[in-house]
Amino acid sequence: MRVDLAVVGAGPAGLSAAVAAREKGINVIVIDEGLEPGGRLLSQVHVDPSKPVTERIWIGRTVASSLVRRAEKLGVRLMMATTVWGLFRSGELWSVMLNSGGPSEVLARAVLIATGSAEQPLPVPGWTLPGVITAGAAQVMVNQWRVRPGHRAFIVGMDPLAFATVHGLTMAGVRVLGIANPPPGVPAGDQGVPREVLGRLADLSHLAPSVLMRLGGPVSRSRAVARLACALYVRPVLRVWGAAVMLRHAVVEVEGDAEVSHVVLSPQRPDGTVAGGIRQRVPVDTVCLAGGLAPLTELAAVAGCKFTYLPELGGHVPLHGPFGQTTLPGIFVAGNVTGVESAPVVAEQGGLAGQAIGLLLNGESRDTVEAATAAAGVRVCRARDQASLRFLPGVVEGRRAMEHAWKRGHWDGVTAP
Amino acid sequence: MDSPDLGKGRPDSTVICRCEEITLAEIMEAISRGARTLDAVKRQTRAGMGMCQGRTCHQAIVRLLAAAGRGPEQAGRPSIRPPVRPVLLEALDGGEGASTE
Amino acid sequence: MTLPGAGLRVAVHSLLGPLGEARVVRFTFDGLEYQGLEGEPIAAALAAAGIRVIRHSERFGRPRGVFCAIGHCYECRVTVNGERNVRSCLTPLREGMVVQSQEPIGPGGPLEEPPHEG
Amino acid sequence: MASADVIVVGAGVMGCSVAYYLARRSIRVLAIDRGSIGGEASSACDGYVVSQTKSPGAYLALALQSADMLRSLHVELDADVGYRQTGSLIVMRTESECDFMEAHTKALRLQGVSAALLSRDEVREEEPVLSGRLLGASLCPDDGTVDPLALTRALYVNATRLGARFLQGTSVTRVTARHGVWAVETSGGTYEAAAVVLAAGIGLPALMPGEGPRLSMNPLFGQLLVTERLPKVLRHCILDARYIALKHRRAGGGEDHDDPLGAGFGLEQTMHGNVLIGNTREAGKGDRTTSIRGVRAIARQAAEIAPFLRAVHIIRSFGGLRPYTADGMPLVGPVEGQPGLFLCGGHGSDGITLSPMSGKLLAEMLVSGETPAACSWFLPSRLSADARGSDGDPLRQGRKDEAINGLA
Repeated sequence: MRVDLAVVGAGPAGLSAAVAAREKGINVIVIDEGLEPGGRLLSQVHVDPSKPVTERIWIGRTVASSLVRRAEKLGVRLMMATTVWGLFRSGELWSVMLNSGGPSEVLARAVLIATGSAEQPLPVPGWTLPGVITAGAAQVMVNQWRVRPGHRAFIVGMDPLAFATVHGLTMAGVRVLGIANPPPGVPAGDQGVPREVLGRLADLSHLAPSVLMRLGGPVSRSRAVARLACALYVRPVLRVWGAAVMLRHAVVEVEGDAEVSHVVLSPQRPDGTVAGGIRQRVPVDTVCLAGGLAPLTELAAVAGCKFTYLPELGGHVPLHGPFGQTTLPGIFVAGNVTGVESAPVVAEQGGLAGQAIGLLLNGESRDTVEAATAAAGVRVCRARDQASLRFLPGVVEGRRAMEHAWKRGHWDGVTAP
Repeated sequence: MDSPDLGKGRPDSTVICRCEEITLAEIMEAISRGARTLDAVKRQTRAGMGMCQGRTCHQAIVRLLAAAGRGPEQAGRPSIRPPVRPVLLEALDGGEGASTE
Repeated sequence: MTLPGAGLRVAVHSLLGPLGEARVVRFTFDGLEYQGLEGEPIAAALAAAGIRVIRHSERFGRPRGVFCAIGHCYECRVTVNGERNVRSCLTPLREGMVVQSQEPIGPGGPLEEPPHEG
Repeated sequence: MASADVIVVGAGVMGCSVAYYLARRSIRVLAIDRGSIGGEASSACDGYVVSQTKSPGAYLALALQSADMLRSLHVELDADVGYRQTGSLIVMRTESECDFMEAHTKALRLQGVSAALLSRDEVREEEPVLSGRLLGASLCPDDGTVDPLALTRALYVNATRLGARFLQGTSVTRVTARHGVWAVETSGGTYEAAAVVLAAGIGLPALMPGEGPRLSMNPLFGQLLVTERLPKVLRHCILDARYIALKHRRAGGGEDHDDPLGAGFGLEQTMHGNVLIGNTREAGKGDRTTSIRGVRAIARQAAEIAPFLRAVHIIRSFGGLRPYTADGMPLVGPVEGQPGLFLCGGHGSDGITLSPMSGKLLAEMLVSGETPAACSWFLPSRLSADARGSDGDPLRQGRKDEAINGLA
């Protein structure tokens, strides 16, 4: 099968890109291993009380459905339940290797890698027991599969995904008893350090104004204040959607025989070390680990893209230019694979990349494409400013650093075949 | 609810690589023996050689390497080879429609 | 419609609304018969049936279940109609599917039949 | 000041073996590697310990001795190196392959290799998962397989246990002799020792000091596929007669095959249950990225010879650069005219199999100052002789034949 553009990933970036590219008249296929298009949109539900009433509830599936309808109406081909296992150069084209029962490969003039991100590990002792799932898995189960993972849950790790998970589980009728830090120590990184956590809560305060704003709002203004507040803050009395927010406690172990039966909590000092105090055993049947997200870049790596390390964007990311062009002609990236951000930002990024790819494949000059995508660039920035969820605090600096790295590398000549 | 023998789980025996079941202690031993990259840890321990090919655990190993003084810039990117997901051999063979080369 | 499973389905949801219609199908897991919704991931049907231990690990023989639910971690792999190591979270349930848990294996064990004759 | 008695450059399976056997003789060893332990070819290869692919001669003798060592190495290394005496099967698909293998096994038996030809039915009985279309196979029950990673690691761990030190992530930039002491300049400073062993695989020629013989090393890239863990489905290591016949014909000056990938079929099940499927031999490849052509060529062969593999998941492809010398024979021994300089490398695709015996022989030579008869075919001095153009040397003609055999 031969196409102009093969998009790998049917999430907000991939679908938006497919629509934008197809609007330029080029032939587009979207490939994803999920059973239905939408990617992580299908499991996302957010409530943002700081937004106007009509925008407070954001349901990813609704966004996905409207994107899918537009894509299908335009004649974008969607190939679901299909895994891409490799990406090889094939003369002037790219071979996108598939494992489906159908065609074994798609030949494309351009490929957009929109594979999103992957959850990062939080190796709590006992984390391999059935009943321990990632925060993302919990959201998939209740919002997409519509199956409760259990009856009594505990959340480990405090980040946007963790609080979204508390909300999602609660809405589905799962009792969330609490949310605490991962165990201190290297494997979990600084996610187990209360004063680091407290500093980050500021970014979430709008999601649960009544409690987090009070705590995280003022605290966020300086690290020194955060440290002080953390030292003063002792009693875990905060509750978010009924779950105890245990800022100064860590889940040091998950217990169980064939499956989860308890979490073991230990009090912590502000620097994360486990204080000598009394440990608690809390009976639960579900534990959700929120370890954060990092770009899922495997396909860019096997294709041979150059990478750069930018922790502000989530780690090693493919070096890319303003349209999502990479160091390989014909290979583009968009969405979380370029740095972790929330779905509305990702969708705008995808739209920009798709529009640019469409124009480039139609033979437009780089200058023309730059001018034509200026408005889309503004939309990306606006979406970023208005985002309810910010996963990486330094993302703006990270994007700027990527711009510099791209220019420094003199990759501007690379566009499309 | 409180019990004195809590936390008996030894963190050293915590599994880091879930696929090949490689423990924290095994990874720390490889690092203490001089492994300085994800690939070196993998060869010494098999961490990252299983079904998920390291997707799930590699960030935890990067943190362990970083704590041993190796920055994620040098240690952090595993060598990735196709297939990026397990695939039936018959699909590799290309079947009827194979048109590469 | 009575939903198949052990009471873990989210039939109604104040934000997401009621569950869409789907045909109830039968499948077996390790020889026992269960019901699920056609086209849902096998892992969803297993979870709804209250089954959490999907396999046992190769090295230590420990129980494992669903972990990431989106195809990244391969923890929920099962044998489906004879094919080993199929991700139950990404494989749609069909009527009459034979699903089996995977137990520790190794070349030290008895010589078994090959998984498939091609 | 001397940093050690002996500096070993390269910590792949060969460098680790040399370090281990030297340390066992109470020699103070410092091993230096630009990357990590076994980070290059030693961790990107199969684990065949197979005699019946080789032709009779000194090379086969070395392989047999090394295989003998591998059988019991787990005892002295106190580690499971994955050695399993599985036996090997060389499968035949054409009449000409059968003819070739008939002559070949006859020659092997004269050197004590118990290779026997099996009929089509006997093959199915020995290895039920193989295709019914095979015409036959030759079986050698003494052959087996070893885990390259486990072997390299066990040699390394035991070397350190006996006092050897290893520097990883340290590049050697120059090796020179100064007043009877060898100086090894590295990215992390200069180290001195009475002797130096170069065991740097394809990197070996670049390290040769001074005016000594110019060595050439021709890397051949070998790609492999690895499957998911499977129940025990394979009893033997399986290799392909077409490829072996081809190698021998090519070495004898025959026409080149039309397959630039040099894809030959090989199959083994590791101690962990994964099946390794190999193997290409591609010339002129500079890096280790696998290619779709290579992957497909291997997959196609596999599906033809062992059809059950079609329905098995491949979890990864990988490849390594195998160090081949100009005459196909390894370099094990002292360098003429450079007292204290030794080489241990150029073992082609047989580095894993040959590592215990090569390391042991090298340690013996280094300590005793003598070259055992068993080593004469592998001494680096043969290349100096080439440089001097001693065409009339009867030994040289003999070695040429050996070299041909060595390609197996």
